[in-house]
Amino acid sequence: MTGTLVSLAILLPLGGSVVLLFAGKRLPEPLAGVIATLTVAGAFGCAAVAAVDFLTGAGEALTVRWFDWMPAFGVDASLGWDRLSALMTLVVTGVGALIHLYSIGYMKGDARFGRFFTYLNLFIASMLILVLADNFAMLFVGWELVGLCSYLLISFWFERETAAAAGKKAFIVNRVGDVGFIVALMVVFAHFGSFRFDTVFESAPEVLTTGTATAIGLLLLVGAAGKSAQLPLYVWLPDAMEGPTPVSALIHAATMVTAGVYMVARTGAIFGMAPIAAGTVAVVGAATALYAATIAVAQTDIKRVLAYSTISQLGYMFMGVGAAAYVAGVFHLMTHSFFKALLFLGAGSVIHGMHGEQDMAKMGGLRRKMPATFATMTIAWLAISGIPPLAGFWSKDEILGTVFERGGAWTVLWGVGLLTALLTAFYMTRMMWLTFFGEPRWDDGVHPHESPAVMTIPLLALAGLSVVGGLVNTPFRTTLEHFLDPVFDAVRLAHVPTGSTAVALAGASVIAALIGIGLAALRYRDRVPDETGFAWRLMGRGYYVDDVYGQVFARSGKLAAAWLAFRFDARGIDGAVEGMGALTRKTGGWLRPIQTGFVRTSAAGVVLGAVALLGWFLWRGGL
Amino acid sequence: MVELTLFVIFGLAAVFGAVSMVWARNPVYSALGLMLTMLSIAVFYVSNGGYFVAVVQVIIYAGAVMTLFLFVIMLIGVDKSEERTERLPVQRPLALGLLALFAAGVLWAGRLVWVTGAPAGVVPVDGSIEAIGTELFRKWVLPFEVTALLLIIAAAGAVALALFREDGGDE
Amino acid sequence: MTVTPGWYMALSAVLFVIGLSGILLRRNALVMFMSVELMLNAVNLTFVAAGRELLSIDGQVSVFFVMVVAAAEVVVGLAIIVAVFRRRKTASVDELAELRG
Amino acid sequence: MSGERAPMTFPILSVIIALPVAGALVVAAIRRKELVLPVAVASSLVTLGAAVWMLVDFQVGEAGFQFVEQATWYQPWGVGWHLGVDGISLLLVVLTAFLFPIALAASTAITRRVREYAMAMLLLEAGILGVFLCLDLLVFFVFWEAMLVPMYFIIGVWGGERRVHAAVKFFLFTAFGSALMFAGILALGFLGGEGGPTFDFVRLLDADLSRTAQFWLFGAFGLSFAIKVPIFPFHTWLPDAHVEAPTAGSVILAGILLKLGAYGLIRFCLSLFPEASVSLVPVLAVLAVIGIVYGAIVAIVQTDVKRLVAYSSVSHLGFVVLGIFALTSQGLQGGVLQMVNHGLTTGALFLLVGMIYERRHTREIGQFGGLGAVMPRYAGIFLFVAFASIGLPGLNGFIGEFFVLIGSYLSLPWYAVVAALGVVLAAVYLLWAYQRMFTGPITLEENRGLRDLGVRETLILVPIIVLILFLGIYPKPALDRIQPSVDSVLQRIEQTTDYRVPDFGTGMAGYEVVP
Repeated sequence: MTGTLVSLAILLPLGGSVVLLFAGKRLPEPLAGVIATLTVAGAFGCAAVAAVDFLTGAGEALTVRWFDWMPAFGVDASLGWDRLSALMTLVVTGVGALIHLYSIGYMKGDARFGRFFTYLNLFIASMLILVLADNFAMLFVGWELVGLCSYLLISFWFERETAAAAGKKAFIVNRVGDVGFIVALMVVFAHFGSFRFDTVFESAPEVLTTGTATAIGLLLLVGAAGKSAQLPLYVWLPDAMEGPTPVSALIHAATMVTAGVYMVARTGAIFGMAPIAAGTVAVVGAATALYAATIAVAQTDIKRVLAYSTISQLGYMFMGVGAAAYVAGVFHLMTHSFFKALLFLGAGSVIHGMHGEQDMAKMGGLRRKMPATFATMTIAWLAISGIPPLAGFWSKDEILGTVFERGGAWTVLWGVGLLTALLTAFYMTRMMWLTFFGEPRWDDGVHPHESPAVMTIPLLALAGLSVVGGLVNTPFRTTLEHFLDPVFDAVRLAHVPTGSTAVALAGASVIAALIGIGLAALRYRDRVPDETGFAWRLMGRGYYVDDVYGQVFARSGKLAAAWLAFRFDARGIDGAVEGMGALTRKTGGWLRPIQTGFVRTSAAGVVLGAVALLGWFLWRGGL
Repeated sequence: MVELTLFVIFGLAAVFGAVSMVWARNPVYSALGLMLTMLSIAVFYVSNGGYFVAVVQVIIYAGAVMTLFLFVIMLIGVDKSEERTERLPVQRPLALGLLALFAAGVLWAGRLVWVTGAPAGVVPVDGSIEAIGTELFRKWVLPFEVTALLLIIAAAGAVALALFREDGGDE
Repeated sequence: MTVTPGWYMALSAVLFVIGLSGILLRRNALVMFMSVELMLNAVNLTFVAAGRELLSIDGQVSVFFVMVVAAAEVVVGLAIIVAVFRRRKTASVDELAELRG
Repeated sequence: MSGERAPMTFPILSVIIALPVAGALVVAAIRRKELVLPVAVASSLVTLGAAVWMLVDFQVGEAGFQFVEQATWYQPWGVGWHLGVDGISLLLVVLTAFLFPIALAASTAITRRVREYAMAMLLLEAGILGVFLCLDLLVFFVFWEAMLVPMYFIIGVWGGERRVHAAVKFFLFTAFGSALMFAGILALGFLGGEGGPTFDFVRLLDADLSRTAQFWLFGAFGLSFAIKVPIFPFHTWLPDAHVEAPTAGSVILAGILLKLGAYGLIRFCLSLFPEASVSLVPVLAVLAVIGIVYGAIVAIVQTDVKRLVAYSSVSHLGFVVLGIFALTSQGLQGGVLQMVNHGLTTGALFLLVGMIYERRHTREIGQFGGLGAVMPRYAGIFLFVAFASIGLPGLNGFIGEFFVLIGSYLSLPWYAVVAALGVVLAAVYLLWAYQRMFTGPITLEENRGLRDLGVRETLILVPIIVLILFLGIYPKPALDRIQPSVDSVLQRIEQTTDYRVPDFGTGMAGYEVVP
């Protein structure tokens, strides 16, 4: 029974996208959106029912085999339903359903309304394939398909040149990460002869040496960094804000970008054997968190603030799973998808209200005009800053606590995490202040209004989740810990701090949050300070890293390709070939004058032949 | 002893005829020179035992072929002295060079043993008509028939050339 | 000092070379043609001398065949020369240079 | 390898080759000009029917040749009419029979001398089918050359502006190669046969050739196939031939003709000269990987869409060659399957380019811009096929690439890793081209009024799209038919050389030579 439910969870959105693909144009405006939302809600329902027996502690993992896909690799299209995938499925379909509902309002009046929901449904289906895969090959299928959907959705308004370019950039940078993933698959198959998770993880200790395990781990990290926008492959996420805001909420905040975290958590057995690889994951996570937080501080576009904030929060999760605190990582993944989705949808409703205006410099004083959005975003703001009892506090604190508990060098990472927490609080408060408080700085002719109910309901729902979400796994009642035990018990190396250290650590992170909020409140309380200094511009442009990438890879890459194509290939190899043709013609030309046409020249030729023949006979006859 | 004198006299005649043929300004003189050479060669045939061949030489070669030549010379007009301009600058030296080479080659070959062979006082070969006839129809019958065919073709060719002038012929 | 076939061959070699020079140096088609005939005669002489040397009649039979071929050649050659002459009013070989490369 | 089935009573293979020829004759006889194309399409459809009938009747588990027909013509030389099909050639024959009706149906733009065009295409089809099905080397060579002539005319007569140049170049390149191959065939025939010479492939398999002989013969055959595939240094004829060929010509040229080279490599080089193949693996692997990366990089900056697709073919065929010379079961299966996949995706791409060419009479990417809004269905299908070509999972390209990459890792580890870069480059050049053509505002006025795909055009593309999806989601039937024959080739190599196919799961990187 659960098997069919799990399959249904994928087939519903997949079916929805196929139906909408063909019937999308003909359906009246809201109907397409409603169908899409219903399919995802249905998927959520199925997943919930299927997950019930996990809650009662009885259920155990099962695999659903659809059909035999690649016989030579022993890979079949099959799904694995265990507690971790159940949790991820619930998060994906739950947040996904809310965002679908929100999109009906946000995308109202768009020319390709139906097409939008086709892609959105396809994305949910692909993400579920990724999350429910029970072997590396299926995981890779989901991995690439979500990349496809992100490409389609980022460049949804493809009439805009920048949107199309952003979509292509996202896909290609993801693809760069996927190269690492493919090479990891090669190594895995070479050593295990199979892609199935269970066989690989069980026989990992005997088959793998630490060297190979580290290699696989690092390669998987490359893939994860590509997908979850970590250093150095993060450049595509800020540009991905070109897509409609619900897309940013769903793909670039709640679900797709967390795929990297899920993958590292899922392959815990391999990372467990490769401390260096796990350490690298954590370091990359911490570095990205701090780096992105500094950039977020200086952004003027409301969506780019949230984009860099997402990169930063993902850094936290990477730090968590890197430190083998898998439960903490997954927990933060869940809570983050609640409040970050809320922030994005809130920003979307602000933009919707301001008729497309995204620059915070032209906002301010919106709290009176958009009370519901303001209220829900306040909850999210407090949650992400880590103010108890909201969700963000518990999950972030657990990560920092577990990292601190690992002791030794890990405490440095804890310090970085704490500093990032402060910065997070600062830039979030800055964003709230610039948008909702202070004097209105609207352009003339812009009079913001609250978004319609269909958009505010999801905001309220997500706000509720952001409040309640944290209680799932507090130090007092670690329900999530037990829920995920069967998945992680073999690989758990870190454990949540208890007693006095826990309280001290919690206190430290709350203080950091309060300092951050205070600083920002002081700075932006009455006037908008001018932020055009060199430091601000540097951070605002993301330390010009993206531009450097552009120069190094894009431009010089094209130059090299141009040289290779038009000089080396066209003139070099092709030249050689055409040259041979021309050579034969030229030599032909040299021989031509010999044919003078006079009979006597030919006669001389005959005599020459005779003389040569005579000479040869004499020579052969022995002089 | 007789053969030596014959050889000397007619050898010189042959060479003189040949040279005059090449050197003569007027084609008629060259024709006559050639005729002299042919006749002296006929004599050599006799001295070498080729009686039938000698007769044939005289009748056909000296007779028919040379008269044909003379006839054509008359037709074309005997007074056509060649213009002196030499179109092919490279031709003369090249020709001389080749001739020198060829002559050297032949002389070099002449040194080989089998050519100088034993002196044949008496003429062993009987070149009478019977001997040639029997030989012709025993060992050489196929080439004999083929040459018959050749002659017919040559005759047809000559007639064709004469008759099928392009219709725009200038007469 | 008896006359050996070698002498005859030497003589025919001389005649052959003279005929050769006739072809290369003269421009009149007829003279060139006659030179060819001369060279053929020289060869015939060699045949006969060789026949005598090797005591076989074949030498003379080949002479016979050479003559037949020469006759055919003369017939066609002269026909060509006459045809060319009627068209071009010249017997000089250099006029006919259309077959250029 | 000699597990042939009992000769079939009904000579299906000869019929498959004969049908297009019959079609050509019928086309020659028709008087009414407008009937020519429909009849041509009909006859190629009949051939497709025969091919599908054979496909259905093909025994899945069998490694050896099936439907074998044998009739000796000239006993002293062992020359005869010997046909057979196995896992390697089966799908290629069906692909050929599948693409021809589509290519012919897409040739409505041909107006000059349609009759000769249809005959050339049908004779080309017969030539290609002959090459795939023939097991007698001399007759194989006859078909190989016979196929060249119609292709030359198709490019030379109905091509673009510099068609004669391109046609001559194409002809000289291939003719040069096949001259070498002919020498090789003769040498092989006389060297290989016990007693008298023999050109029968199956009997030549048992010939024990000396190592040096194998090297020279590998060189002769290999060079000719390398030109055809094309492998890296010999590829410059491909872009010219593609750019100048008419749409249908390009579809067939890229869809099938390139596969003849790769098929030849497997059938003749690997099976007949195992020792030489094993020792030449590094050389060909390097050229293959260069082809993958080089072809892709050069494709990025092309301004002519057809030239871009041509270079992309060089890159994709590089994957095929890498798969072949990985000498692992997965690698070879990937190579064979990628041949079929590439035939479908690149065939579709050329059809699409042809359709836009019919509307705008230009292939310059710069001339297009913002077509997505004007021609949504066209843009959608183009994107779909582009992603299939990039190797997106769920579509056919992915299966081939996955098999080749994973399959070649154990025997050619570093080559496989570099080849994986090809995956990124493929995305770069195709998506950048898509962006320049379909997204952004409409820049040129002429683009504004373009009509979207008509019913006929869509109907042409639908079968390919369905196959792309089917092979991507459920490739098992195809793979089950390829695997036995591929494994038997590998067994043959293991028997005759010291090479041992590395078995996955032992982690022995690189192939070890067991004494």
